[in-house]
Order: sequence, then C-alpha cells, then structure tokens
Amino acid sequence: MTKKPVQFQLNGSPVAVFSDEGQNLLDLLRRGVGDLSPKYGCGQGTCGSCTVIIDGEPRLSCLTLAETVEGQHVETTNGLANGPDLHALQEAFMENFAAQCGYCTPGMLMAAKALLDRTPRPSRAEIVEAISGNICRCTGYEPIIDAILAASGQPTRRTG
Amino acid sequence: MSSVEFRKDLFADERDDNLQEIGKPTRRQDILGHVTGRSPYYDDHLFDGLLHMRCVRSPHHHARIRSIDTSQAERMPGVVRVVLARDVPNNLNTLLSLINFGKDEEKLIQDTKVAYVGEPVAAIIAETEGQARDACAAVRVDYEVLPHVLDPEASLKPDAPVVNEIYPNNTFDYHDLYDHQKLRFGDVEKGFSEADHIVEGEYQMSPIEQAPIETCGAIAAPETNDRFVCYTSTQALFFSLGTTAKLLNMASSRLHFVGGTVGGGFGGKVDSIVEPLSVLGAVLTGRPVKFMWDRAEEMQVGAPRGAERWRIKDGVARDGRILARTFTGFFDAGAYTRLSSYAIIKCTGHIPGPYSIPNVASNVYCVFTNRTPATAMRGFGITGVDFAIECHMDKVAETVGLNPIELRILNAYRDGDMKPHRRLAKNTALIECCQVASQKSGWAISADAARQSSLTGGGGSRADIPESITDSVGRIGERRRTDIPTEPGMGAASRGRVAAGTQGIPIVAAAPQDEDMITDPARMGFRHAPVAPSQPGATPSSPVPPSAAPSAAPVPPQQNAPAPQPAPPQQPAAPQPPQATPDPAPAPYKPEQPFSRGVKRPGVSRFLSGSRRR
Amino acid sequence: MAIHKGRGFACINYPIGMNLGGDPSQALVHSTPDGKFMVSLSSIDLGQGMKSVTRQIAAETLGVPVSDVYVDTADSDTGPHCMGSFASRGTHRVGNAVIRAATEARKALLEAAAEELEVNATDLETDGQGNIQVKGAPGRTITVADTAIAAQFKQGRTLSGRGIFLIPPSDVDPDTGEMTPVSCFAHAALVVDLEVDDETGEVSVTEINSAYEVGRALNPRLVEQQLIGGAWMGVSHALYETTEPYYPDRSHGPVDFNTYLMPGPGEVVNHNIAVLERPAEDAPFGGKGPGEMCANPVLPAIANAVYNAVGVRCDTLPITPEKVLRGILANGGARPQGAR
Amino acid sequence: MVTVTTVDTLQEAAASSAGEAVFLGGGTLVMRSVNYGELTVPQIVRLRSATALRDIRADGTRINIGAAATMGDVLRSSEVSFLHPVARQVGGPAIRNMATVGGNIFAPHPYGDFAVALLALDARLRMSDGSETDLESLLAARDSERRLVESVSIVRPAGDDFRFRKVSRVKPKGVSVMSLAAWLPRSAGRISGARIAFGAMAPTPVRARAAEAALEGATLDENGIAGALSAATQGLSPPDDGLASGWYRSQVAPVHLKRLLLGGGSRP
Repeated sequence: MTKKPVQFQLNGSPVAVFSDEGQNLLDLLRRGVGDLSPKYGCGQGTCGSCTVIIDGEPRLSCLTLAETVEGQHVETTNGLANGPDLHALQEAFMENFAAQCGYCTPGMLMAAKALLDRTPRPSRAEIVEAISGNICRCTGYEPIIDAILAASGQPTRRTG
Repeated sequence: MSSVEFRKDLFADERDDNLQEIGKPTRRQDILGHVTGRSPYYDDHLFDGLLHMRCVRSPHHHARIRSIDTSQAERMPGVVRVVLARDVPNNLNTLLSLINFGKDEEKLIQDTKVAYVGEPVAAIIAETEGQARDACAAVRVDYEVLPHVLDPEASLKPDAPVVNEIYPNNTFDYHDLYDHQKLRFGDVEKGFSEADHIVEGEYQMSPIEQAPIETCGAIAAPETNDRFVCYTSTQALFFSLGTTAKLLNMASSRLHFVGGTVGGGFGGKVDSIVEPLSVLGAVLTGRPVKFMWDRAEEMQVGAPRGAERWRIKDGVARDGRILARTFTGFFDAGAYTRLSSYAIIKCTGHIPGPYSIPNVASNVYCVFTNRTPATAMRGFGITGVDFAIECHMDKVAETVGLNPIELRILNAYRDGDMKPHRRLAKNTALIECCQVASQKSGWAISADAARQSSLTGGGGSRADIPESITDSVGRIGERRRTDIPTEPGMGAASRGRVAAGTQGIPIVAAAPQDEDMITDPARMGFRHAPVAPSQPGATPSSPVPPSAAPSAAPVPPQQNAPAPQPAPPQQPAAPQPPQATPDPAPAPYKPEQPFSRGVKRPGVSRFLSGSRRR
Repeated sequence: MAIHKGRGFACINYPIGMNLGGDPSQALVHSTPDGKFMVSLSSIDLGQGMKSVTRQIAAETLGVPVSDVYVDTADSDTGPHCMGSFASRGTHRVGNAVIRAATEARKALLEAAAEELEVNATDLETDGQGNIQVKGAPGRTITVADTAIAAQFKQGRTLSGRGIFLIPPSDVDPDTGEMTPVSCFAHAALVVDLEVDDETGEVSVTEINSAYEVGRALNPRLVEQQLIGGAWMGVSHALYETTEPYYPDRSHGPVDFNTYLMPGPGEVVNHNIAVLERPAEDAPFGGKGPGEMCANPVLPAIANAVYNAVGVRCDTLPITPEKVLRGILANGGARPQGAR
Repeated sequence: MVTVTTVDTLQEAAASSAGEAVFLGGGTLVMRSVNYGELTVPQIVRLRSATALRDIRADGTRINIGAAATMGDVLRSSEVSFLHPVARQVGGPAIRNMATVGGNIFAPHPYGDFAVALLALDARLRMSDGSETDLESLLAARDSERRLVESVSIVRPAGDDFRFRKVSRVKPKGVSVMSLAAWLPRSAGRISGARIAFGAMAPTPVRARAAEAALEGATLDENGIAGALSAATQGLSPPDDGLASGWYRSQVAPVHLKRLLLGGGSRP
C-alpha cells in the first residue's frame, strides 16, 4: 500500500507522518500520531465527535483526507490546556457537569473553542448554532450551553 | 432554562440529611479525563500490528445459506484470515444462559440460515479496515430466499414462517408450559361486569436505537502469559467475559477483560457480540484484532429496544376507580431472544403500573420476527407499557370526566397495598409526585386529592390477595395448530381458581456474610421506618369537586430548598436498613409449578449465577 | 394556520435492579500505607457516574473525605464480579456492595486506631476530615494516615474490606405471575406543555414541570444530569426516534444521525424539576437509581398533551408531524380539548 | 483500495481516469463513501490547491461563485448576503467549512439545499471543458455528468425577491424534509417570471413550474398566490424516506410555499 508523507502543525508542534491512501485525518491523528482526543462516532460527518480546528476553522477530521492537511495548523482537545493550566472551557465543562459519558466532549470543546476564538462573548443562539453539528446523547445539551456561557464569562442558569 | 429544587420538606422524617459526603455535589471523578480527551475508552489503547475485523452480513430477511465462497476474498490485499461458523468452537448461545434463562439459539456466525437483514455469515480480518471492507464485498454467498414475517401478530398465525427453529412456534417458551407469560390477580370478568365504563386502547412503540456516540467495539490481543486481553465497550464486563468463554469454549482464566470507561451505553452494550468475535480473531491470528461497529451497523444491526404492541382494557366505575384491567402485550424480539424474554418478566412484575386495581390480568408474548434481534434499552421492559398505561389513563380520565391528575391519585398505589404479583407495596411516593407536579405546573387539583398521602389509606382490605381466576390457554405449540385468541382468559374451555389470601414470602437481600460487613445503621442516613399502613376503612374517598375548600395538605406548597445544604445535626434515631439484620434471608418462595429452564449447555460458562443452575 | 397549545400529564414508578434478583455485585476496598483508600470494582461507568457515586458512598461509609478515595474499575483481573451496568442496578447493587466492603475496612481502621489510642474501637468515631477520635473526648484523636501507617508497619493489620450484595433469585409462577420482582421503586410525575401547528402537524415542547422521587440524591448534580438528560431523551423517543420509520415494514431504516432523529441543541426544553427523596430501606443511603425512569413519563405526557392541543390520539410512536396531521385531517380539523 | 491522484488543474481532474475517478471537493460526501467502502470506482482525484476556485466576485450584473467556495466562504462574502440564510442551513459549522457550492449541486437526496437556491436563481454553470450550461439541465442528467463544475453564475435578486425556507425536524441543524426557494421579480407589485424550486421533493432539486405559471401577473398576497399553492406539487411525486413520506411532503408543500411567499425567509 502506498504511504504518503504529510507534515503539519499539531497543537503548535510540527508533525511528520505517513498516511495511507484514502486515510482520513481522524485515523491519522489517532493511530499515526497517537493523539487520541478526537473520537470516532460515525465516519459520516453526522456526529461531530471528531471535530478538530484546522487553520482556525472547525472541521470534521473523519471527512478530511489526511494528506490534505499538508502545511496546515491542526488543533485538538489534546492541545487545549496550556501545560497544567486548563482552558477556560475545560474548567467550565467540569464545573457545570457538562459531560456524562464524555465521548462527545472533545468534539464539543473544539466546536466551542472555534466559536470563542472569533466571538468571545457569544449569545445563547450563537452557542446553539456553534454546537449544532455535535451530538450529545447524555446531557440534553443544556449543561453544555451553560458551560460555554460560563467559559465566556457570562451568566448561566445557575449563576444568572 | 431549566431549574432544579430539592423538596427536603417531604419525607423529612424518614431521612437523616446530616451526612458528610452523601448528598454533596462532588465533581465527577472522571471529569478531568473527559475534558482533556484522555479518558481511556476501549479504542484508546494502541497496539502495533492491529488487525481489523468486519462482518459479511445477510442482505435478506430470511434465507437458507446454500454455500459461502470466500476464495476471492482470501486473495484480496491485506486479508489475514477469513472466519466462518466452523471457526467458532461452541457456536450456539443465548445471552441469558448466564442466568440460566432460555435455550441456546443464536450463532455468533451463521452457516445454515439467516433470519434477519444484517445477520453475520462470515468475518474478515485484514490489515486495515478498508481492506476488510473490500474483502467482505468479495465474499459470495448463495442464498435460497425464504418467506419472512415482520409483524409480530402475523408471526403468531399457524401458517407463519418459522423464524427461529429452536422456538418453532415463533414465541419464547415460558416455564416449558405457555407461549407467553401470564399474570392473574382476581377476576377481571367480574370487574368488567361491575364497571360503569369499559375503556379500550391499543398502543404501538417504535424500535429505538440506543445511539451511544461511541459505537460498540472491542480490541483483543494475545498477552504474554497465554491469555487474551480484551479492551471493551461492554456495559457488563463479566457478562461479556462469560459469554466469550462459553462461545470460544475457553477457560475464563485465560481471559482478561478491561473496560469501565464507556462512551454511552443505554442498554446497547450488553449483548456481548464484539467481544467474542475480537477474541476469536486474536486466537486465530495471534495478533491484536479490533472489531468495531460503524454507525450504520450500530443503527441497523446492533439490537434496538424492540417495538412493543399493547392492548389495554379497563373496567371503570363512574367515580373513576378502575375495577379491572387487562393487558395483551407483544414484544417484537426480532430473530433471536437476546434479552426480550426477560423484559417480559420484568414488565409482568410491573403491571398494572403504579395503581391499586383489584382485578388484573395480562398475557405478554415474546414473539420472533425476521428483524434485528431486540435487546435492552434505558427503561428495559417498562417504557413501552408505561406509555400504554399513561395514555390509557388519559382516556379513562376523559371517559369519567375527571382531572387526569386526580384520577391518578384516586387509583394510586400506597404503602401496604397488594400488587398483582402478590407482594406488598412499600416506600411508595406516587401521590406526592403527582401533587408536586400539579403545584409546579399550576394545574390545580381538588382539595381532597391534595390531601391524599402514600403513607395512609393503603393496606387493610387493599392488602388482600383475592381469589384469582386462571386458565391454561396458549400452551406451547397450540397456536401453531390453530388460531387462538391472545387476550387473557379468552378462548378458555375451563377456568381454574387460585384461592384467596395465598402469598409467597418476599425475597430480601442476602445477609452480609461476615458481621464485620454489617453497617452501623445510625450512619446510613435513615430515620425511623415508614409508618405502618393504616387500618381498613381509610381507603381514599372519591374525589371531591375542585370547589371544595382546601385543607392542610400533606404536600405543602413549594419550599425551595437549594440543595445541597447540610441539615442541622440531629439525634440519630433507630433506622433499620438491611445491613442491620445478620439473620439469614428467608427461603425463597417456590411455586408449585417450578420455573422451568432447560438450557442446552455445552461449554456453558461456569461462574455466573451458579445458584440458579440445576 | 393556527398554533394550538396543549398540556398533558403522566406519572410512573420504576423498579430498581434486575427484576428477579440473582444479580450480585462485589466490591473490594483497601487502604494505601498512609490511609488513602482504593475501591476496586468491575462495574461500568457509561456516563451515569458509577465511579463518582461509589466513591462518595465509600467515603461516607469509611468516614473519610471523598478526596482520600478513588474508584478503580473495570479490570477483570483486579475488580471482583459485577453483573453489569443496566436495569438501574448500579447505585443499588454496587452501592450496597461498596457499603459492606467499606464497613469491613472501617472496622479494621477503628480497631487499628483503638490499639494506638488504647481504647475500645466501639468508643471511636470518624470526623469525616481524616481524623479518628474518642467519642466525647475531642482531645484524644489520631489521624487516619497515622492509623494506617501503624496498622501497616507496626501492627501488621490490613485496612481492607470485601463486600457483596445479592438479592437471591426469585421464581415466577407460570399461571398467576406471582414473583418477587424488585425491592424498591422510584417515582415520577410530570406535566408537559407543548404547541401543535395544525397545518404541518409539527409539535414543539415548550415546558416540562416534573417531580422525581429518587430515594436519596446521593450526588444532587449527578441526579440532575440524569433527570435533565433523561427527559430530553423522553422527548426524543416521543417525537423523533425509530430505527424503522415504517414499522413493521423495514424500509428506510436510518443509518446515520441525519436520519435517526433526535432533538438538537436548538430545542432545549425548559424543565423545572422537583426532586423528592423517600429513602428505600434496602438501598444505599436510601438512594434509588434515577437513570432509566427519568425518560419514561415524558412519552405519554407528550401524547396526552398533543390530544389536549388538537384532539388527536397518537397511540403509535414516534408522534411524527405526519401522524398528527393525518389525525387532524381525519377529524376534519383541529379539535382543541380546552385549556388546563 | 482507494487511490488518490493529485493534479493541478480542474481540466486534468476531469480527464483523470477517463472521468471515472471521483473528484474530491470538500470531502463531506466523498470521504464518507471512502470510509464506508462505497465508492464504485475506488479512485479519487483532487486539486493540489483549490484556492483559485474559491473566489466569489461580482462581474457586471452577475456574481460568480467558484465551485470550490465553501458554505463558510459564502457566509463571509458580502457580495452574496442574500445567500447567507441558505448557506447557514447547510450542515453544522464544521460541515460548512468543508462543503462546497460545486459539491452541493451533486449532493443526493435529501441533501443539496444550496442547489435549490441556485436553481431558483437560474444559475448558469461554467464547466471544466469551458462550456456553459444551466443548472436545471445539469441536474436532469447529473448522474452521467463527467465534466466538473468550475463556477456558478447568478444574477443578484432585487430587494426581497429571493426567499428560501428549509423544513427540517431537528433544530437548528437537520436535513431537509423539504427546502424551498423562490425568485419573485415584480414590477408594479405584480410577479413576472417567478422561479420556484423544491429540494427533497424529487431525486434532485426541481422547479415547480405549475406554481411558477400560476404566479405570473399575480400579486404577492393570499389571493394572488392561491393558484400557485394549489398547483404547488403538480407533476411532482415526492419520495418516501426516513424523514417523511411522499404523502406528507405533498401535503405540506403548499403550506410551506405559502409561508415562503407571504412570510419571507427562513425560519429561525
């Protein structure tokens, strides 16, 4: 099987790996690079649990042909914390009980980060829109919306 | 936006809220892993040389397998092993054989006949998932398509195709006696004849996919000590281990299962299919093998909660009291039993819902059809019948012209009431829930309904077991010969009677095996035991008009207790949790007609529920 | 076009634990050399919070801070047998097993402390902060850490415990259905408010007011997670979900989340919950499992509210716009049943 | 096994493997097929850089949208603000950063909401062989189309002449029960040359010609549109799928058309 070299930035560090023909970025990140934070939920682009940020935009790694990220900047939940210091979203997800099984959480965090990077104080409607491609089967979404509000320094149903 | 209040004022005299850790909003132990993406789900264990397994699946609802040609697939790039039925050492199982319930009937991989679309007939192990997919597409299976049946009631007709040869009547065999589970309490015909209204309804549940975001999967690998490790998404670690040991005819000591961090289950990860297949793959190849369902398989091949069909008939008095209720239920099990047979037992124990009804009867059928086998889902055995019951209660309320909440309170079960499965109700709280929901929504109920309590008004004559009418319609195989009614008691040539007042002894928890395990009851947060059921004659009255003057209600209006707040210290009373009683449990009740099992058990796993094997 | 408001009610109870018993769970508890405790299980955390609730149960029973306890699950080599995480059995069965194991470990802990303090173990109590003290004599204390060190390195004593909880199996009578199904029940009642579009049959749930009785909220935030998420799933089952949209015909079965429908984050329903706590005698600290029952009353309450709104009985799930519209057309138009 | 060929021009891509290879645009459809092993010919061809085909720019009275422009590109372009409500209804944010205008034209039922809007706007397509075609002709034969789309050209609709509505069960993101787009040029309050397109009412986006005809010379009010509503589904036999039956689609198409024509744009 043909292997193709791919080089890109992953969470700020250079990565050089070989991808298989037709391999998607999710599989390359998980098995090729060993970044296990993006999750497989469907391979169809319908669940959002593999969401990563590529060149500042949220994308679905399961629908991204791995070799196409050559030279691009990829961000995953694995790089969200700054060393031991958690990102405000991570703190807010913990504080607001915004995860149950936790499987959708890395994708949710990436979708939320992409939003906050551009819109530091999003409205509730903007948050809903930002996570609309990410499915959560456990929480009913409300704690997640609350956590993103809290991470952006806005009142939630508990604090507001 | 949602809100949560804790009504600490209710049942306050039964609880000691002065606990150190219980009742505190402690953060989840696993939350840091979740938000950093480092929680170790089964697929987060990396192996060098990991192989991938995929299944070749039936495109037909029902077909005989004439032949399977894997020659082309074997030559495909990356293919390491083709797995067929003959590679499975003990290729017949039923999931609940681990508790000795039902006959072995389902193959891990089929070789003779497929009974649903998606049933596996072969598995391919290849270097990549894509190669395994390509090779699956190259397997040629010659099928002889057979007539199929998809509607559960059509499946009960004498001429219906046989879905599952182990159960040739298309129904699970209960107690080696009937083709359904019966419940008989009192005399429903008498109840109907005394009623002012008869209310009938039919309800149909949809099949529901559990839809965890992590699909079912497992990775198995040889360990260095001649064992196999299996990382799994299972909801039941030893269930999956035991099933694997049985199907692979392997000592359980050679299996090392690791799980416990699972991306949602909702009942869909009990079936233990990915574990034996991945371990079999590791055995056959000597390499790590992953078997993971893709989303399409999870949705259409993974077992859903089966559809249920319910018919309910109520005899209702003018004032809203339900005098008799019958159920006829059909659980669409799909092609194999999985857990449906047990759901029906659970459901039968739940009937007629949280109400005290003096005459109750039900017939519930576990029916085989040519569709994906059904299994557990959040609300196992209960969600469907509760939908039926509560929709039906709305019709009853409309029929008698009563506020639907008051109708529920009027008929609600209370402490000390006898349930149709012949055990006394205790620790009930339906009435209080109704009252609080009424308050919160502003949907007013009468003063009399607001005055009722689960603690009083039960027991007395409501604790009696009435003389009950029985019948023996629906013996196994009868329905295959002739079309007979499915409703309770219908079509009976003769009726039996079970005398009033007979009741078995409730089973309580096995006592702690060592006195060191007996907990100081003062530390368990209980206060005095619930008050004894009140005397006869205190049964609830008929509802009074809403115009009646409100009186002091046992459920006062909202007292918002923003939990968690430690309550002030109080004197520990003398609670009596079970840990306090070192006495051995009373002997389990044994009905005269033994609960029949009859598992075919070559290679049966030996370590689960051994007490139930005979 | 008209939007019709509807209100529906339903209430339920829910059996806790595997129906006929015969479903044991075990737990092992042991201390580290300096008095931190590990709980070993083979139970599964599916997101319901098994690791967290058993941790709090162990800490409460041991009498130590929750930060001094961790739960390790599920490795079949180290975690003792558990039937599994289903049937709302986790809190009840595993919780009770953890209580027994932690009780035995606590007994050893107090005996070790008694030896150090030269008193009777029965005269000792824990303060929940990591100290063991003589009842009524606040000055005479020893830390759990010092006790564990003494037990380990001086006394030769393990601070550990085993626990199993089993409801022995019950039989079922084939003719009457007599059985001992379960030992306790959770309860719920709720009122659903919704709107129905009589031209399209579309239903939107606007508010839920509910009362859930859970025995005891062992961790109120975990209970809240279950109740809010569970009610969401109830709405989903009522209005959206099916693997066979034309059941019993098998055509058009969904294979992805675009066609297997669930409410999105734009359909979050205001849900006002009251939690009631009537502790069950044989449940751990009285707590019943809330995880399954929370969805159940939502389904019929929605069906009843749709009837109240437009006079259509939707007795077949899910209640799709198509079924509502067919009902309205069959009735010759919407037939609102009156405000409640 | 899938092979991936990278080329520099759209023309090379179109010629690749005699047109048998699948062209990788945003990947939302092709990569799903790759992941599920569903490509009939397991060959992918892709452009080394699609930047040049992502341009959105006004050209006289027309606006050209490069076929590789994503929904996200559309949303960022002020030239096509009238298409923002359409692009916002395609997938979630991540999908919108991948899904392309060109790909949407080839998206199977029930996808392709953007193409519905383009059909109502009478889009002209510039193809990889340099020829031009109109979208309606391409849709009619798209399964056998071997050329690739290079760009899409539309006229900017005046005022509120253009409307779009998507009906989905899940909010805010769900696939179409149906989508509707209308271009309603008016003079002196009377409609002239209306174009109405439906999505998810046929295997491809289609025009509702009978409704268009009924609107000729009509006013945009309850009386004026009555004829169009009764003709809304004439000639259409919408499909059953997991989201809705053909019966339901037929039944509510006039309702949603009415809401589109009288109520304006997309629902929140």
